[in-house]
Amino acid sequence: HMPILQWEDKRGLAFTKNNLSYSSNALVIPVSGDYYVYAQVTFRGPIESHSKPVSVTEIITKVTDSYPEPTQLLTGTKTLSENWNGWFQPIYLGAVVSLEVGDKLMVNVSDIKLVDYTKEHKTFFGAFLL
Amino acid sequence: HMPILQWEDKRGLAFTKNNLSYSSNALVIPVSGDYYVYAQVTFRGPIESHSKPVSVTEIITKVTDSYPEPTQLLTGTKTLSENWNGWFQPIYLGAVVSLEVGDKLMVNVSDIKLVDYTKEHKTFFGAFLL
Amino acid sequence: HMPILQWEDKRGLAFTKNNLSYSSNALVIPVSGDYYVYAQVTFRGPIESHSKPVSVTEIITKVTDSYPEPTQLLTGTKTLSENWNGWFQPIYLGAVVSLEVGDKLMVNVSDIKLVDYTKEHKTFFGAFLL
Amino acid sequence: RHATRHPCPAGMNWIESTHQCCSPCPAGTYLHKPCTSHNKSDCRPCPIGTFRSQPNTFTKCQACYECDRQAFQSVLSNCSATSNIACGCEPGHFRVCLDKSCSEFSCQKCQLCTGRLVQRPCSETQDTLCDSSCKPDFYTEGDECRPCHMSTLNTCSKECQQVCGSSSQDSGLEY
Repeated sequence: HMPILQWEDKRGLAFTKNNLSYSSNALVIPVSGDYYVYAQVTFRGPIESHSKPVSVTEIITKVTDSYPEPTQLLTGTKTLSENWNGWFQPIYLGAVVSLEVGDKLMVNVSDIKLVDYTKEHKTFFGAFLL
Repeated sequence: HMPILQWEDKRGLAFTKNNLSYSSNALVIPVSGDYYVYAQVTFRGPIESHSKPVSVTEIITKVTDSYPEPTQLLTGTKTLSENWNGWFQPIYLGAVVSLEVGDKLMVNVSDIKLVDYTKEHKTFFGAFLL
Repeated sequence: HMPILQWEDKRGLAFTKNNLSYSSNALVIPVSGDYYVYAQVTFRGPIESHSKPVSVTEIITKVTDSYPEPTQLLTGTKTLSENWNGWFQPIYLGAVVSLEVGDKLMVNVSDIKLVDYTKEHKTFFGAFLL
Repeated sequence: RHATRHPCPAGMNWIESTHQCCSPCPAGTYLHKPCTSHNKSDCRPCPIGTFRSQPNTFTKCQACYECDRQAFQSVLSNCSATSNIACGCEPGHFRVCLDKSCSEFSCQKCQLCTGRLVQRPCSETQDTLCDSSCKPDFYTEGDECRPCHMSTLNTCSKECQQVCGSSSQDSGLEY
């Protein structure tokens, strides 16, 4: 699988409430229902020791205890045609998905070293019950 | 008008509920109110026998029985500067719009042949009542 | 700071309700709570007498009467590799943020001359209470 | 009008949750518990990794930015309770601003003036400026400057001979 992003869930703009908790890189669903799930990842480059990436991908996945395979819920994939002295590429995803209590939501990316983690308002992840 | 996308409304991640139904390529609004409407279309190319597209466009439109012209609600249009040995370009749109019972929501695209319909988590469409 | 966009709040698809008002370029929060805030700006060029922009940026910021500095809530920044005979670049942002009564939400952009303001369905801004 | 909705005396902020006017917490702290009619606000220091640069009545501090070490940024000053982190470029790199305010920038390697004199050294904000003409004992080849001693009899173009002339034969022999 693609690497999983880790998130800050308390400091700054980040918060969790209504029992929607964050643990081991995942949002844990407290009650079954339809949720609007969203995430933005800002990718950037170049970084040293890194060949030119052809594309960047962000996937919101669901893991359920009762099923061994993660389910891909939302995917954004973009090829890069940027020149190479410095590029930025945000990918935003959001949609309504039906989730069960205990389901875990995570964000996978094609290459963790290309993720811009420097500012909380450029890369973010969340969900709310409808 | 631009071609209208067709959607899967039952299998996999797709679902409709609370009387928000899908028929003849459109979501049909069951009760008047403000809805958050969203859609992502992943475009990809090149495809044979296809000239190089200069841009791709996605439009969420509303059709009302009482008005002959569709109304463009949300538009995402992007020029392509990709090199041509394979490109991907997702466009996400989402916003709150006021809708009347019976209104129909559809997604139009600049070129249906460029739409990546292969995976449900790459191209999706939905709405929920606030 | 970056220039602030002005918005139409009454005509066409635009509307405000439930005391969420618009005044002097900002949405004013009527009641404390968690809001899903979103905005899309479509940038376009080239425009004469304008050097080639390296990138375009959209930031949703929060201003509070009692604090001298704005808080950046959401940022989308994209480098441009487009050729120069005409380009379009939409940036969509959306997330849940905790807001207090009286907070003001605004949209800043890297360069106002590059914003496509010609169609209401290409550049839009909104928020709703969860 | 919203602004005058809650007339607090100057220097005090309206707290919606308790409908009180409270004096703001000093920079570097946040409002843990608002004041009441009989006791003062309970201000707490900003946790590590957060800051508040101004007096405030926020219930949280702002998260510090981080410097983009993988993209050759360096820390100019660490985040403190009262100020955000400041980032620059590692030695041998200069800033390429993404916008006029340069709030976003990438760090690019300074160019080396091989075979040319440095007109202006690389700095935090500007690339090295190399002399347009080659240094002595260097001849132009395309847009590069090549050292004379590297040239041999048959590779020494007209330009090379002009610059390197007899010296190229002697240095050729030495090697």
